[in-house]
Amino acid sequence: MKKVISVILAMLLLVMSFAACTKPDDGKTTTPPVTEAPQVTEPAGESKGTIAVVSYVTSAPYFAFGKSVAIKAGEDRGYDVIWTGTPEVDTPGLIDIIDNLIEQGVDAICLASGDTSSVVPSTKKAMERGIKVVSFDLDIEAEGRDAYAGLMDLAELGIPQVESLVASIGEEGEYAILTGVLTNEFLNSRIDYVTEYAEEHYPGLKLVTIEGQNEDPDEAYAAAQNILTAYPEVKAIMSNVSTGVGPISRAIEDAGKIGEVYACGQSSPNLAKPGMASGACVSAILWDTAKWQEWAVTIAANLIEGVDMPVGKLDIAGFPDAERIEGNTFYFYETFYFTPENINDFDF
Amino acid sequence: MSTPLLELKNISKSYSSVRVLNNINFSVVPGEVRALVGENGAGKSTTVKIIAGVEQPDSGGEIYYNGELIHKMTVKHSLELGVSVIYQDLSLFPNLSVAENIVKGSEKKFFVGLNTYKKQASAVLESLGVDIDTSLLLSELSIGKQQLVAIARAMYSEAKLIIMDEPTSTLSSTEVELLFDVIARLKESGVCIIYISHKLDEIFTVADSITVLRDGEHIETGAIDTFDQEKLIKLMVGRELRFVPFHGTDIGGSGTTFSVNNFTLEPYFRNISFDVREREVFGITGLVGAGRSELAQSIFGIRKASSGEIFLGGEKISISHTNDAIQAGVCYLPEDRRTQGLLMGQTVTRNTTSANLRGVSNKASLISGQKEKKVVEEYIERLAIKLPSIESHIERLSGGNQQKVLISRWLNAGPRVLIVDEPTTGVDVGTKQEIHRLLRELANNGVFIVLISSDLLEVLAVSDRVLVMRNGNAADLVETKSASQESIMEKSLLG
Amino acid sequence: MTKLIKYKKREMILVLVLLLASFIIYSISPQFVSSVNIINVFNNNALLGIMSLGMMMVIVTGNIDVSVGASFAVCNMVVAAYANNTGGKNPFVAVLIGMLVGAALGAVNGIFVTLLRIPAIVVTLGTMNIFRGILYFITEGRWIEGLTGPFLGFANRRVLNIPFAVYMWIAVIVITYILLYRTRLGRNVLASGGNKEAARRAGIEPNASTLTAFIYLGILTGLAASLSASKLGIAQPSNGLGYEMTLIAAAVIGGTLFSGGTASIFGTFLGMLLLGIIDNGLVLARVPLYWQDLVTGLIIILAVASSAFQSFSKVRSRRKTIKIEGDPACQD
Amino acid sequence: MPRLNKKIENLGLILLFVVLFIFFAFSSKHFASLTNIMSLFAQMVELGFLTLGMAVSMLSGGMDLSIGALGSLGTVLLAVFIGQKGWPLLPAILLVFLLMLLAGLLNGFLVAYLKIQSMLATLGTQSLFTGIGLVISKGITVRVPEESMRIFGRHLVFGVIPFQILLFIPVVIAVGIYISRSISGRQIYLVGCNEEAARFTGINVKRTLMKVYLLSAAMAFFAALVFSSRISSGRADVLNSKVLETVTAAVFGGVSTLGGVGTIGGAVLGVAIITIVSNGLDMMNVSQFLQQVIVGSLLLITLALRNLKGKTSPFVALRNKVCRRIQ
Repeated sequence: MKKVISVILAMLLLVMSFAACTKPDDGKTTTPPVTEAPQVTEPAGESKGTIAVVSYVTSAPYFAFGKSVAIKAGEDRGYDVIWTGTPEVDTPGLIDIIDNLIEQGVDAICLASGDTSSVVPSTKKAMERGIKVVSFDLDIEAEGRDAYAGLMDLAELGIPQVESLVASIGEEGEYAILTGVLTNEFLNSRIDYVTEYAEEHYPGLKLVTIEGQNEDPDEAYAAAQNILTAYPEVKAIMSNVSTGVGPISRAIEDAGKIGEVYACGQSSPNLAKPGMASGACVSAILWDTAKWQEWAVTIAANLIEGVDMPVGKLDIAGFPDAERIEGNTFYFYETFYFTPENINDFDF
Repeated sequence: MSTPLLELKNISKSYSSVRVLNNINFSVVPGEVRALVGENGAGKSTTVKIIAGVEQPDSGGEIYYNGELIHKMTVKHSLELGVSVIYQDLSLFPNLSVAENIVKGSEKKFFVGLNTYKKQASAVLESLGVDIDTSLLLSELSIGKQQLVAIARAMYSEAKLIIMDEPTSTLSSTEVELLFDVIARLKESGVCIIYISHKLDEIFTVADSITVLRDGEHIETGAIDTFDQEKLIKLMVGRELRFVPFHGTDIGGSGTTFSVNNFTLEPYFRNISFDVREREVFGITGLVGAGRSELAQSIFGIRKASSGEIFLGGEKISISHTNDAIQAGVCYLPEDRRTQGLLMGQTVTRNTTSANLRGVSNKASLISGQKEKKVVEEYIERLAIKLPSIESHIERLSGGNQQKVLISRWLNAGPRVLIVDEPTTGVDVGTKQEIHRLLRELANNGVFIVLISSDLLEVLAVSDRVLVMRNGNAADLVETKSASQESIMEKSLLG
Repeated sequence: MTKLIKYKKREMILVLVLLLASFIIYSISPQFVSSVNIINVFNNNALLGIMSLGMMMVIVTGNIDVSVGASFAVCNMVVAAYANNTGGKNPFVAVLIGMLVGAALGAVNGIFVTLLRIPAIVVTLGTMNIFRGILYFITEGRWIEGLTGPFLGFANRRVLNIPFAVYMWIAVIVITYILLYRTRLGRNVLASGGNKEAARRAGIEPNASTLTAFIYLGILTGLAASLSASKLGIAQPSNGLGYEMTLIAAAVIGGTLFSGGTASIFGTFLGMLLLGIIDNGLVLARVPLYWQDLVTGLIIILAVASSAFQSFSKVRSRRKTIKIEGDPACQD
Repeated sequence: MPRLNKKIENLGLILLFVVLFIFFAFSSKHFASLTNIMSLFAQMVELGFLTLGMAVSMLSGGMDLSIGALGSLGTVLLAVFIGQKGWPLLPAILLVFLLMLLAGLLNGFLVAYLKIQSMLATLGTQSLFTGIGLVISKGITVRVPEESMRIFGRHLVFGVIPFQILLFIPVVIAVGIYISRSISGRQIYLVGCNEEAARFTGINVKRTLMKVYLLSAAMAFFAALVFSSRISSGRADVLNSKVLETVTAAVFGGVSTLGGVGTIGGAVLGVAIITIVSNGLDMMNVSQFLQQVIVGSLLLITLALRNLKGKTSPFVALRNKVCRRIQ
């Protein structure tokens, strides 16, 4: 008998802990000055529906930065926004979240997936239920989404990275690429485009190696150092993920190779600032990840409302050179080229 | 009479309704060697644990040390007062060095000087007249040497009261002599010793006085000369009981035998041959380290003998794994019940049927609950096993009942040969008798019984012939009717 | 000398495996033995090396801590937040705070294990999710970057060309040696790992040893986390993912047994070094990216299999006698 | 009385499941819809298969950390044979099943014959299996044409019941009977409880442990089958993130990490509870970060309560200790 009582006791505790966390949190423990946006926002008027923004690794700053912007974008259009996703790379978890969102009957799902095909069956089910599916960051197979809210053509995405490399070391020299999780297709396809573009336009550039680090700064630092020792003549280490340039610059500084070897490629501005200050990095590129999420929410809202978006130039507030390509693909072409001069007027 | 060093006043103790100690009162004075005697289950171990602070007495019990009342005797407190216990299982640390084992528990400083420990430990060992390299790991020593390390540890802690629980069970006779000189020396320096042993002859040589416990009650305390062996056994057992001999009748009936021919496995034993005739209980004895358990384990298939054959009823059987042995009907009750026999955390049922799962499964070779229940209940009744329920965990049973469960495990496997290794250690006298009667009964029903035991009384009383082993060799084969305890001991020592 | 060989057999085999691996890598890319690379290998494995000694202490008491990755992330963020707010002026205080937070998290694990008497792997599985979840919830994935002042890079400051973090690793090895072999506390940890009942009878409280071991691992995790923040100038909540498996592998490859009681500081050091050399060697030996996991797995299996052969003779039975205090069964 | 005790414990888990179901049904209007309930049970299947394998290895006193990586390797192999090489379904599935049993044999060999500690051996093979998957798939997700593997993960029998539930239930029953009723199943319990005593009672420990790791590999195969159909592709690390979750589910269901204690039914109930908690919390839009905290504390609370039966509660013991010190 004592056993059963103890189990019921467990449930009471459980119920209380749920109740505590579903109410908008009042008097939580010390919350640092982060803008505390509760999950589900109730705008004053009747909401036009719910848009879910789902990303495959919500603990990565690359996506976390965009949360408040995405929610605000949805609110401005009169939608409730659910910002969710799996904290760490967990494809089965991601698919369960998508299924649960379908069951909740959301109106649109903006999805950043780790690979192009694992989520397709689930998103097709959503589309059959009349839910608008907009992929962003990595485009998934066309049959699995209504629209791709992209930045620019994936091939062209490789170009700024090569330009950043050329801006750092000129048109000759050996370079290495430091990428993220090995099975992330967005990263892998971009490496292919980079190498193709580089071979085509700058034959003098020679790719010596591609090394991996699982978005762990310590690992990135160690990988960069190993590259420096394994390939003494390497001129630049190109980061294929937004978190790479920071640790690479530190590695270059500690190896005393400032001026000889340059960190370049993708980087969020804040991470590149120390590198640019020390001279280890003279050029980095990225895009406004938060704006990308806003772009996805905007496209989703337009699809729900059936706004006509003809192929060609589009005029959408806040996105000056938005364009629609055939195949339901929308680009807003906003990339940044960070240089030591302009790095400080960015903050994300 | 100087004030008593330790005085126990109406100490009682019960574990979940089982009353183990019932209002014990006795006291000891410095410089006295007090023997504490009583059968297994008489409450000796519990009394020791209470003195050492490992257990707390029930309310109302009082402990006086040097005359003053000790409110709460914790382990730390008793160590500070100078109580040091040499437990039966030695309770040492196999993964630490000899030096550390000796010093453990009584170090003073926070920082540890391993070489100072080495010096101090070697000094204590010298005073004991023993030379052991103190930098060796304890696990590298023989059990006999480990016992001496435990004794050295008690001496190192300058204990005023040393309790020795069965200290000589694994010592050679030369080492026993050594122990007695040490006890004499400790006595002169005013240390009080509580000496617990089953070996009555030892008690009469070393003790000044005796306290007898029986079934948790204090029977009598008196000077050594007021006792003789006859009276002591009567007090201990409370009834006229001597080892009733169970010798067999018309041995060798139809001539079929279980024979083992020149079994060898260096360094444990070499060219051992014996055969067990029908209706006979064949004894094997010898000191610890004579290779008896290793011999049994190689017959049973746990170890691989380098040479030798086994014949059962005339035809040769080859055993490479314990399963082949059981299929051929050869069963082995292991010596170390806790780690080799009992399946702790499992129910009595699962412990009983574990050797013959096929026997309790139905046609579709699935284990059926009813069959298991029937088998277990049959053996509970046949061997009179006392237990809360057949589904209770095996560790809730007393030592004697646990052994009975293990025996029923092998009876359930339909044995043609049953080798039992130290079957009655840590078992109360009543169960010991029952086990002996059971072995004889099995022998009479055609099961070849091999009894391995270092308890000479038991070997003499139960087996018909005894193979005495010494350092792995077959020293002698003796008819028990004509032999005496002294002659067998002599053979196992000198060979 | 014979005692050393007989007693330290496992470590000898590990040294052989290390030398073999190094030779193979050296033959492919000679820079492997260059002083720069060797220092890099030590520097890049110093943080995990420091924590592996703490994990060894926990395993010696017969427990395991899988929440160490989460504690690392928590300490990392707290130290970075402090350094960020105070402009990185006093690195010493920052490291102290990291170690205090680590100790607190270790104490939480220790108390749960000793009080609730649940297997440590289960407790730390729970606390892993709790620590990580709360950290994500509070920081919402934001990182802290752009640390400045003396705090930034003090972990990389080099004396005699050896980074500060490597000195800390060596210091922690010495401290762990003293703690384990030279203090009563350490000996009690080893004793209660070897024979819990005997330890209780000798007046040693086994729970105290367990708590000490968890707190010690916490302190070392805090130290490593602060060094990481100083070394990189960045801290992010998803740091430390998967650290627990690497630390357990390093300690156990080095000869620390799960059943508790035996530990080898030199072995754990070698285990960590082996894992470090594999990572470094994969790059130097130009092993293509997709083959790296496969090679790492093979080397771990080979290293473990070879030391398993060595102890083939001893039948290691796991003494798991479940003892219920004060029970009639323990009367005999 | 483990059997009786386990029955009460499993009853408690069922009760907890029902209460959670009711709680979530009230707190979110979409939870109780038929489609969500079906999708809830479908979500249990992958974690369920992997937890079956993990529970069996835990019962034998070990812990198979490579089960996730083996599952991922399975999805890659299935995708390569069916997707790229275009083999018909049956031969491809059989071949992949055999290859994964081979991997199970490797685990078994390392643990049983080389006597390597199970956690450490499978830590090595985890990285080995992921590595093999990476080499085969070059890190890219291998596509499988939509229609070819539809049946296992995306087919609704009678339009309502996901096929994989009908695949999962019989496998659970089969493994449950094998473990609790069959002879070798009982031997797995005894080996997990005390390896040496099991050897002394005639059990072939090596063969038993080989069976354990073969069974674990078979469960990884089923998980791979269902999941690769659900995502109609294969990737080298797709199931790796599930390993610690299976341990949590098994422990929640009463399987002890020390070996020899626990039931298959309990482990499956553990999976059910963890899945309903995450599904229900998703429906209530509770942040994923908080869900991690809730699952962690749920585990600790239940284990602590389960341990309290019989013994004085630790808090009472603490209070006594403190009072004694004050006096």
